[in-house]
Amino acid sequence: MFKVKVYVTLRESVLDPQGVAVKNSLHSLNFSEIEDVRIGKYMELTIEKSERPVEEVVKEACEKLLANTVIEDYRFEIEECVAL
Amino acid sequence: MFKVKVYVTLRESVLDPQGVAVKNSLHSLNFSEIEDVRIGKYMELTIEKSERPVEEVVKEACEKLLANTVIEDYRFEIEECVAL
Amino acid sequence: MRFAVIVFPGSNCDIDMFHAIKDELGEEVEYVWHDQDSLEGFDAILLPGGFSYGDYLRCGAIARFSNVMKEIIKAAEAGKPVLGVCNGFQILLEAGLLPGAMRRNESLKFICKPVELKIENNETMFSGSYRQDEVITVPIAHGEGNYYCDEETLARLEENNQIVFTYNGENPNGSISNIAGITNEKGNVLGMMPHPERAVDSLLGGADGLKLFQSIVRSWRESNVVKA
Amino acid sequence: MSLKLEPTVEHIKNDKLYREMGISDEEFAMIEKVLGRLPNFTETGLFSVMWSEHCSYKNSKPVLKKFPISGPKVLQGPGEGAGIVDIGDGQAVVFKIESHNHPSAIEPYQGAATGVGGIIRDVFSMGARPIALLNSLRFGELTSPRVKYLFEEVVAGIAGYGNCIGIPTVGGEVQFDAAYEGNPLVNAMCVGLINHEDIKKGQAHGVGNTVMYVGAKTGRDGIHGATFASEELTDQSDENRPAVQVGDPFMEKLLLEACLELVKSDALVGIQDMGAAGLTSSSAEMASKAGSGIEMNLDLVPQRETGMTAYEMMLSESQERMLIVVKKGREQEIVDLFSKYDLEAVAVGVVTDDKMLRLIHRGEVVANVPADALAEEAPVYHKPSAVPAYFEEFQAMENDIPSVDDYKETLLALLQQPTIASKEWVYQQYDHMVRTNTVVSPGSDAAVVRIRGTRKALAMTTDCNSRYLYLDPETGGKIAVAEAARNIVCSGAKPLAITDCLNFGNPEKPEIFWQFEKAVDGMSEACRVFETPVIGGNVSLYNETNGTAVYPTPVVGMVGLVEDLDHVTTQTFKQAGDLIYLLGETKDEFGGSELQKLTYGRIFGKAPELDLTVEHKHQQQVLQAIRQGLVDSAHDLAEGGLAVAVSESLFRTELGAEIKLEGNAVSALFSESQSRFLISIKKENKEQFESLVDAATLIGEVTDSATLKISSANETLILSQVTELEKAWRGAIPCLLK
Ligand SMILES: Nc1ncnc2c1ncn2[C@@H]1O[C@H](COP(=O)(O)OP(=O)(O)O)[C@@H](O)[C@H]1O
Ligand SMILES: [Mg+2]
Repeated sequence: MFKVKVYVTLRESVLDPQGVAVKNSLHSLNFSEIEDVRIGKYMELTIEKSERPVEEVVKEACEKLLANTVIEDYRFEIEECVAL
Repeated sequence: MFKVKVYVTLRESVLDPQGVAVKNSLHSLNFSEIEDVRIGKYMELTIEKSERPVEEVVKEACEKLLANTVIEDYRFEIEECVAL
Repeated sequence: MRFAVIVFPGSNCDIDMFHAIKDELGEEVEYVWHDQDSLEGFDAILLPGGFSYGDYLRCGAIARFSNVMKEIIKAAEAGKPVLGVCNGFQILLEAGLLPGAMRRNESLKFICKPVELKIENNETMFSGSYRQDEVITVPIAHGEGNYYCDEETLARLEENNQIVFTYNGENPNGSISNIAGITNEKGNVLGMMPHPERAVDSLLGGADGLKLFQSIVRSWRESNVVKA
Repeated sequence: MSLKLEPTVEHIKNDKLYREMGISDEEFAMIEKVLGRLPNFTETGLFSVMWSEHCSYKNSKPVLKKFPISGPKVLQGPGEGAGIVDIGDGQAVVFKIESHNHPSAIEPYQGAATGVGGIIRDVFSMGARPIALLNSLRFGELTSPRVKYLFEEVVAGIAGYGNCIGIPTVGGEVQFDAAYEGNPLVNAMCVGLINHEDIKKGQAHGVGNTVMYVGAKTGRDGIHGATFASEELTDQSDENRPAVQVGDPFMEKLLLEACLELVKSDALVGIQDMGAAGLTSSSAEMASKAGSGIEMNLDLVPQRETGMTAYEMMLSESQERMLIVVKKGREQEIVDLFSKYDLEAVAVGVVTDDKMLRLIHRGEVVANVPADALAEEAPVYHKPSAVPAYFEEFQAMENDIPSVDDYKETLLALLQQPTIASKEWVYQQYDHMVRTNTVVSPGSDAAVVRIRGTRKALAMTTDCNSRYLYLDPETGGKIAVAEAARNIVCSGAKPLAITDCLNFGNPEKPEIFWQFEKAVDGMSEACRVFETPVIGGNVSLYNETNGTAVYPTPVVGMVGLVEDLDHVTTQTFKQAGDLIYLLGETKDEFGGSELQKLTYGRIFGKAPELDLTVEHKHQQQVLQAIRQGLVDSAHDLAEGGLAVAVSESLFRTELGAEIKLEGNAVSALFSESQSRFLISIKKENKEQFESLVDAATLIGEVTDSATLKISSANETLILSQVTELEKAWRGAIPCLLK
């Protein structure tokens, strides 16, 4: 079984209105140490078994659906779990 | 400088409508290997320097604002970066 | 009776609430900007719908830290009626004045349409002018109205009669037990997803929401007469 | 990184780098002449965006001149952010439509969202409070995953922006046709309300006055053109220059409220939205319109990213920004006003008297260009036009009546055509009620929004049946305006004026340019007859994929005035016993019709005829009958013809109808002849109605049986439970999306 963690983030120069709003709110809550906030998506996929290499499957899923590559970047980590 | 990565996910017991929808569209795109999808938030915080321990700051920010602990769990990783 | 309509950056049903009170209910009403330190002189507090702080992060998450929230909490503790509609409900949840949390609608889509509501408890200060089990029509307009709480909380809500409105027939968003509106234990804080302030004028398709505001006035008059 | 990395003036000229920015050799020579020297890199960029079709209308200007643009009630015609029409009592209505087709094709959610954001800014930059949004959408057939994705995301983007900012989206239209497969159209319209004294213009008057930048910070969003430059500028690659902007409706809500407070201040001299070509167009146009100049220090511009060059700042299309001119010495008031909304307002320049747009960056003058040369004096081209062969072929065809075996099955099939089917799936995602003024919600002919504190209301609609335009652009252009007016009249309003969004293919092709000219001819003529001038609009050309153009699609956005709320009328039948009338003549017209498309899978032949005099007479009679309180429901006959219209009048009621028709059954049921209305009245109004609307034919009666029965002299053509029809109509789009 595989657990895949996918991180989708806005490209660096793309405006992140959520991040800005959260940063401002943190500042008004006196978390002035936190200088910058960027917000993205975090997804956990479970793959029981796959005929194709997992890497290939996930990459394709990211390109096709999970990320919008016009404005977002993605990366992922694959963990193989041994069933108990 | 510190880069903090925060992961906020819905608690296991809470149904994740977005995850379900993404799973269904993956299936209709023939990614039948992907059996389960959970969707959460991924945040990157930048902390230049902090008087309090960074760990403490981030924990408090999560409890107060970044996660709603009624339905969400959070975890985070702190990376110390050396300025070049 | 004097109503306060709280305005957060991004509130957008503030004006609808204001007109419902002033033009249709005929009571006094004022806007109160989120940075105010006092709610003195107001008999009831209304938190309108909209997208406070863009609803970024989570609906209501940022607004709950507004300056005026401290005063709202005080007013709630003092037993004054506090009504949160839509985004106002979400803010009350985030602030912990009401139990539970909101998830995205099951359809993942924003839904704007009139829905049927059933009055589950007509003995609150917000529902006294309705008949028990009466079915009314009030519009909804939200993307995250899928109410959630754990089983214990639900059991407590049911036991204390804190569920005031449920969706009748079709549940539009997937909320637990068809919940559309709940009060706190004391019964003076009500949060609801449907918009009663949009249902106060038959020109716009119905006036079933007006009785909610009339209930507030009635209960306020009664308790003030008793006091006097 | 430093400016030295930009190409030198010689390099730009000798290697013709300007061509990659869309400037032709002749245009570059013109620029050289205007300046009396070679333009530097930044200046070349300014010209390239200002002389683009999008900003200068260089290919469309001569054609647009044909539109009637004035009228006794027009307070502001084309040329400013939006047009303005007087509605009495010191109030006026402000409206405009705009396209966001290409961004929506690349990134449908953000493309559509920022389209909405942009058109809202156009309206509040005039000083008006936006009160309603509409949209007009075109997609390929709802069969491929790609089209479904585009459709779902565009609708979500429109909803996301409009709902968040709190302006109701009250109407629109969606058409599906293979012609839009690769190139969807996303047009957004905004309607606002203003008091005459608050009307503001985008003009930089008063030498010495201060130019201020308000709203969101500038990033490298949407900078296009000179891709080559990016390599030379920095080693960060193209990745840093997203062609699509992300919208921030929350920021715009704050900007909107702040600007509406600002227009009440006498410190404000002029205000303009930073739309396409951002800082460049707003500054150059404000100076040019006022006959003044502007000098700006770009170091003062609020920036979201570090190391931005002058070129990047001037060409950025970051959203949610405005440029304003305020009286000298009053800057602090403005800063204070905006800070209440957590917004920045920064003095970035001054108004000068030398008519130049002068930019300073890091202590150096980086551009010094006549403002008029950028704005008013952009080149104008008269493109050749040619009649396409297909048109002559279609004109030579006889009218063809498709053959129909089973009328009821055909009606069911028509009701399920996505273009006819219920658009509830779309408009339930829009908050169409916020601000509690929406008297008629989406789902009737035109939406109606009341004006609080008065008995008046505004009716609004967007319309364009592009199939007719493809068959015959001139007739189709007339029909687009006529249909919009019919929708307005059916809701109980008098048409006031239109805004238009002209979506066409590549104008350099003579056949496309011909379509463009003819459509505008037809629209202009209709506008003259209905006395609805064109008070603003937008041109979107080059809508093509792989060399195939979309259908000519000049979307008409029309606004009408309801004089008294009692006149508000909807399309649904009201009670059993009411009499049903058909106004207008039915002919054997199926060119471009839904039935033709359904039967043959393609369209051909002549578009339906339109006699503007007859149309106008019908409209006036219907409006008069409504105003006299004689009409219970009114609906215009459009796609699918009479059978569809009657069905639509029954949906959401528990009523039925019995109808008797004469003549050829297929035509009587499904022809798309123009200038027709379906009207129901109370029996007691029969005489008065008939004497007023002399050409109306009594065709049936509303019943309480929830059944639709349509018969001819000797047979029953259609007999169906209304629920069966309604289910088909309501379920079609959700079913296709599954
Ligand atoms: N994209 C849209 N946004 C909002 N409302 C829409 C949209 N498309 C259609 N509608 C609404 O659905 C109803 C039917 O649309 P349509 O079939 O185009 O009507 P008509 O032919 O009378 O113009 C109208 O009220 C229209 O405003
Ligand atoms: Mg129509």
